[in-house]
Amino acid sequence: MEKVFFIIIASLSVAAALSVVAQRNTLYSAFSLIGLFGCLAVAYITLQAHLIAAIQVIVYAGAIMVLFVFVIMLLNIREEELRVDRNRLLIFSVPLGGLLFGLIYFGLKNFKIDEIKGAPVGTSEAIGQGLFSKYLLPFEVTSILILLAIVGSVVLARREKDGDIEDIEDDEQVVKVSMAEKSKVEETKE
Amino acid sequence: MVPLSWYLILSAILFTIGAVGVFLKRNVITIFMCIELMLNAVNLTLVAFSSFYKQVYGQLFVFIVMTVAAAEAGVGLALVISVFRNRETLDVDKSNILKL
Amino acid sequence: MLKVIVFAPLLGAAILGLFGNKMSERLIGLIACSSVGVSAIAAFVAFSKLLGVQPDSGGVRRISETLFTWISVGTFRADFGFVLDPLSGVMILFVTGVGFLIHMFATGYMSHDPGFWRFFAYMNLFMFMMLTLVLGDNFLMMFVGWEGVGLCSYLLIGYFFTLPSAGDAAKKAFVVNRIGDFGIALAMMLIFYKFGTISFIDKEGLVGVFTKAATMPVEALTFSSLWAGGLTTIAILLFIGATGKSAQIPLFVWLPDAMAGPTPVSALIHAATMVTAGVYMIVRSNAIYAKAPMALTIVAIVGALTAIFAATIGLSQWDIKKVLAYSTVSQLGYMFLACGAGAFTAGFFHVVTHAFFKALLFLGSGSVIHSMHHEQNMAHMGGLKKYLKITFATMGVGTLAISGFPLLSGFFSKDEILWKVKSSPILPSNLGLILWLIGLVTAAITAIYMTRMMVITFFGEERFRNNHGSHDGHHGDDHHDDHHSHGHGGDPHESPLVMTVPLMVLAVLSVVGGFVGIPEALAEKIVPHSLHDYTHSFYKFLDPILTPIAASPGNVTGALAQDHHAELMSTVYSTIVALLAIAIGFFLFRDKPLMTMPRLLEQKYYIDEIYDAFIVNPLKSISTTVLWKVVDVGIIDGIVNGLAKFVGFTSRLTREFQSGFTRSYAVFIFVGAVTVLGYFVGYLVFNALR
Amino acid sequence: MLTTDILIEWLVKIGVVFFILMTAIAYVVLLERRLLGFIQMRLGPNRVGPFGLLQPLADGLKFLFKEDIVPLEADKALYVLAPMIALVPALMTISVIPFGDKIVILGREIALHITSVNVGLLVVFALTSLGVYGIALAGWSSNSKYSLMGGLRSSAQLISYELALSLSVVGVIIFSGSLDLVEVVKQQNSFWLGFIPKWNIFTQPIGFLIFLIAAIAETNRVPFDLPEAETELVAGFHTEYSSMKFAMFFIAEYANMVTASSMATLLFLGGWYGPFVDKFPLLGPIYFSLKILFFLFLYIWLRGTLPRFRYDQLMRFGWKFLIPVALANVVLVAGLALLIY
Repeated sequence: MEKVFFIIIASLSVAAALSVVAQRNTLYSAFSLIGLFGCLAVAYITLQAHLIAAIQVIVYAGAIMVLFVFVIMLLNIREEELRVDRNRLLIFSVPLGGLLFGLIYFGLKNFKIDEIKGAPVGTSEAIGQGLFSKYLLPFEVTSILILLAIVGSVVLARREKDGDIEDIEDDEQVVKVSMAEKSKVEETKE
Repeated sequence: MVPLSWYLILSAILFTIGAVGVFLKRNVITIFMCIELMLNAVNLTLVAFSSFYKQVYGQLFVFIVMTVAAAEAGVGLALVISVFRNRETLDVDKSNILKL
Repeated sequence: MLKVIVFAPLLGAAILGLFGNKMSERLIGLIACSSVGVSAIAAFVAFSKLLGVQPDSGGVRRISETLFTWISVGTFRADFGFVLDPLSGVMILFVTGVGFLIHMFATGYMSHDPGFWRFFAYMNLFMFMMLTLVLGDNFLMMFVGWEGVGLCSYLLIGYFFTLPSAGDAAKKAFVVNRIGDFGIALAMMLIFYKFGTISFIDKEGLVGVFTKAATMPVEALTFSSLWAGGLTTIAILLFIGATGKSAQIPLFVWLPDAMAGPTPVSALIHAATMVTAGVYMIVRSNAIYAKAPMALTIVAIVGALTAIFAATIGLSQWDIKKVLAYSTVSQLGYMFLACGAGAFTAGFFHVVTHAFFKALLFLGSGSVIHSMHHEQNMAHMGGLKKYLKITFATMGVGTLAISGFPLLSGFFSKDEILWKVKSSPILPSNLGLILWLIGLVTAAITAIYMTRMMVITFFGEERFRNNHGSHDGHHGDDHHDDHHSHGHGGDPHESPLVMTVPLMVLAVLSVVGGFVGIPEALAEKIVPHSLHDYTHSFYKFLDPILTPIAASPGNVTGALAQDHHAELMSTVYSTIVALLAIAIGFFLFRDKPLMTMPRLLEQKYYIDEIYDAFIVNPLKSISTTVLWKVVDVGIIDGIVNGLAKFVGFTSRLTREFQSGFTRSYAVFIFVGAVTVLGYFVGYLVFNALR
Repeated sequence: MLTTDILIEWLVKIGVVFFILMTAIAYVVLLERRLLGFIQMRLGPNRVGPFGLLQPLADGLKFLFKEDIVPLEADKALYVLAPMIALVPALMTISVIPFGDKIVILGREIALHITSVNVGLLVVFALTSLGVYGIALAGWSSNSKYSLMGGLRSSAQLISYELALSLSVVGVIIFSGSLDLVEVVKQQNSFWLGFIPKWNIFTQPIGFLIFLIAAIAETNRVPFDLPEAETELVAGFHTEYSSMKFAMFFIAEYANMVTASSMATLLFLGGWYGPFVDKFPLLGPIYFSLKILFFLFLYIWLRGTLPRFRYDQLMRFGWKFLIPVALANVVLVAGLALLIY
């Protein structure tokens, strides 16, 4: 029963992953990826990691991918142009991928551990305990990382109007300007 | 009970697909997404090990990986926007001036 | 306390080196002299403290200070530490004392020189290095000082760097010293290999070299022990270092040339302190030498040969400083002779007395040169006693002292050396007697050439009057910008007080300096009984640091050691010889001051020419034809150019990888990851198969 | 183990809840129209059935029979998918919401929620955060300027206000010490001084207000209904939609309102607790419904009275006011919790 369920989830994930790569439309890729994240969340639930599953959906599906979709829509990327790829290196990439998979497979296929008795560990209490005691420093460091990312993206994404520097915190204006630009792009397309 | 190795192999498949995707795709956003895919494959491994070993640390690591992924997405997409503004394209092969 | 002694001159050197060019001469002189003065006072205080220290189990008084552990690698440990024991105590006393007097003298001598501050910065640095050498508590510290004084010597010989001769002399000194230093470095490695430590003294966690050496068996008196890698080898390597620094055969050639430096430098470095470092080191290492009779024999022979060799050259020199330089070489030979005979204390006693009278003589000659407007050729002097009364008197005392005039300091030290050589228990069979004879002859020659120098300079007609116009070609190396030109043609004048006071102090020391070490046999005859406890105090003070030396088997002279009658006879011989030689010298050269000397001697046995022909020129031609044209151009440049070409080639290849295509970079990363993974999986598979 | 009994129980529960929810949504629409009518001094729909009670039925029929238009330039697949993506998460959230304590029916003890998850709160957030895709996709796939604008605004707005929403809940989590909604409610069971219920609204009113505001923004309701601002964007993301597809968005929006209201109830107003619930557990769902009704009324009331924000005002309010206040609230509540425990 569980194995059947797993196989369903796994095939869905693989299909979604293939779709991410195979789709020519970026937005379709993005939605395939969201689907994949959903499948993984389910997989996490089968692994008793409820908190991680919820966070997976909230952070990945709910926040990161929304950002992706937002940018795709903002830049109005309709379709990837089809063009013969002349980069010689890419010939190797698929065999290399196969090789990588082969290696991982051979490395892991016989990986077995003795079953360890004990309660499931994915509770929010356990994770909270871990994050705020033993791994407090990494946790705090990630908060600094996030802060840096915020500052960095604001600096990168904002546009200076003819040399005079606009208020950094007005990032909604950036969005507005970008949208105006996007409609301009659309007009030129038409 | 699903054996651990099944999770690991699922993770391997996903990782490989992500990696190959990075090479095959020309669109920078798709490449980004492929990277996210690889990260998720790794996360799956971590969670699987964590839950089979009954050790919470793998999941803590996943937590941190997610934070990093979020930060990366934020900065990366900001970069994408500014590159797009300057070059009007997302094709990474056209942004190839970084060379001798 | 010891820190102050060592670092006061360094502070002075730092101040002068960094800010000296902005200071007035008066201030520079004040800083330079006071830094050495502080050091000297500290040395006296430390010395008196040392006298109050309770002797340890070996009877040695010792104060040690460890600042920090300098190097600690594996079992190797070198501390940055100082040790004050009777040996280094006596040494710092006269180093700082004489050093202070010479600094004082130099402020007068060097006045109006454009490089005044530089000179004193070097001098102070030298004092620092010399004190590090003396006080260092391990071989590495001593080596630091050893190299440091070499550096300062180089800087000061080449002080008049605009003169090619000064630069050449400096380089010569440096290169020749390197040969010796190589020996020291090897010796240090061998010591560490042999003893597992390089520390002089025992301290917490360390057992000193000498403590260990004292427990080792005496090595055989055969040539094969020289390269057996034992104590004899160490001793010989150390002695090679000493021949370099202390100008012994075959490495003495640099010292006469070193007179190109200013005269105070010659007095301080090349007479009183640095050149005696070799003797100091051998005395310091006496525990090693005590077990290596073969090395001692060689030291004695080399010392004796150097002594007579240099003395004969000294007979024929016309440059007043060269005479003194060869005299120094000769006297150093004496000291090594004493050490080689196992009479380390006697040798060291001669170091002390020699420091007094040789510094005095050099400063006196400096005073003469100063008043003669930097004329060094004695042929252009004469009759100066009328003008330079103080200089004449003090130099006269110095001359008598070095010649062994009875009851002056040189008499006591030299007499002790001669007797100890004759009665040495370790020199093989009749070697002691032969060396004693050589020493006696040397003493005679010494008295002759010193008297000659005095007579030519101070007596007879006043040759400087008629020759003055034409002597430019003979101008000494000690050639300032001619700021003294206003004095040309006038009568020589006595030097200022700042220069004569050190002369007088040193003269007094030269007279009384010997009384601390009157030989036992002599003391019984001439010293009142109530003072007997003090007569031999120098030896009583120093002897505890010596390791007892076993007499060589079958040594006939060993029996003489306790024979006071024989000792007195020896004293009588040397007194007679000295007085006779002084008389010969005086009367011979008073009549014919410009007497031509044998050409062989005047040309210094053609030693420099021989070196040129056999060592320098072959080296040059090898350097030109093989090292330069083949090794450097062909191999080294070929490798370098080839490397460059190779790098260029591979760069052209690898440049292809940097295509600018992001995805190809990703592929490379991926290839790397796959490789690493492949390695691990391969490892797993390999293990599984096995 | 999964037995037939439990399966049947689940199916029954799902069916009942789904039915009630759909009905409730239909009548909330009616309620809104009638109330708006009263607020605007008019009658509202009152012709179909008594007091217009059959109006929802008529509306449903109308939606069903209308022509289903797909714009020519639209991205067909996504255009069809978008309303479903909007609707499904909206309906799914109800599955983890408890609306009463355990009751005994036909000798079986039945918990009044479809399923219990120990991270229920997070599940609700996760599912609501997925709702944005429906709107964004709809905007994009229509291939229309207005729709795209609506979709973009919607995603930006939802991301922005989700932060404040999550932060406002942190206080509640601190107090209850659990992410399980049942636990959260049970923690509010007792009384202070015997008569003041221990609802979170009393301990953290600021958190409640923030939650309310953010929840309104999350559901794209007035005054935060920028994505469908009729006056400037025609109808925002669903400009091009018609018939059942439009109905789906409609239902999704109201389902979201219901969810938000129930969350507010659960988190701040003591869920199903009220007088005599201990003795008559069936009272629980009734109290729960009443409290939800209060919030729904509030929604409609606001719609009838408040003007719409401008877009930049919306963003500024969210980032510069709401989030800092929510952060301060977290600190405050944490301090309070330290004092109390």
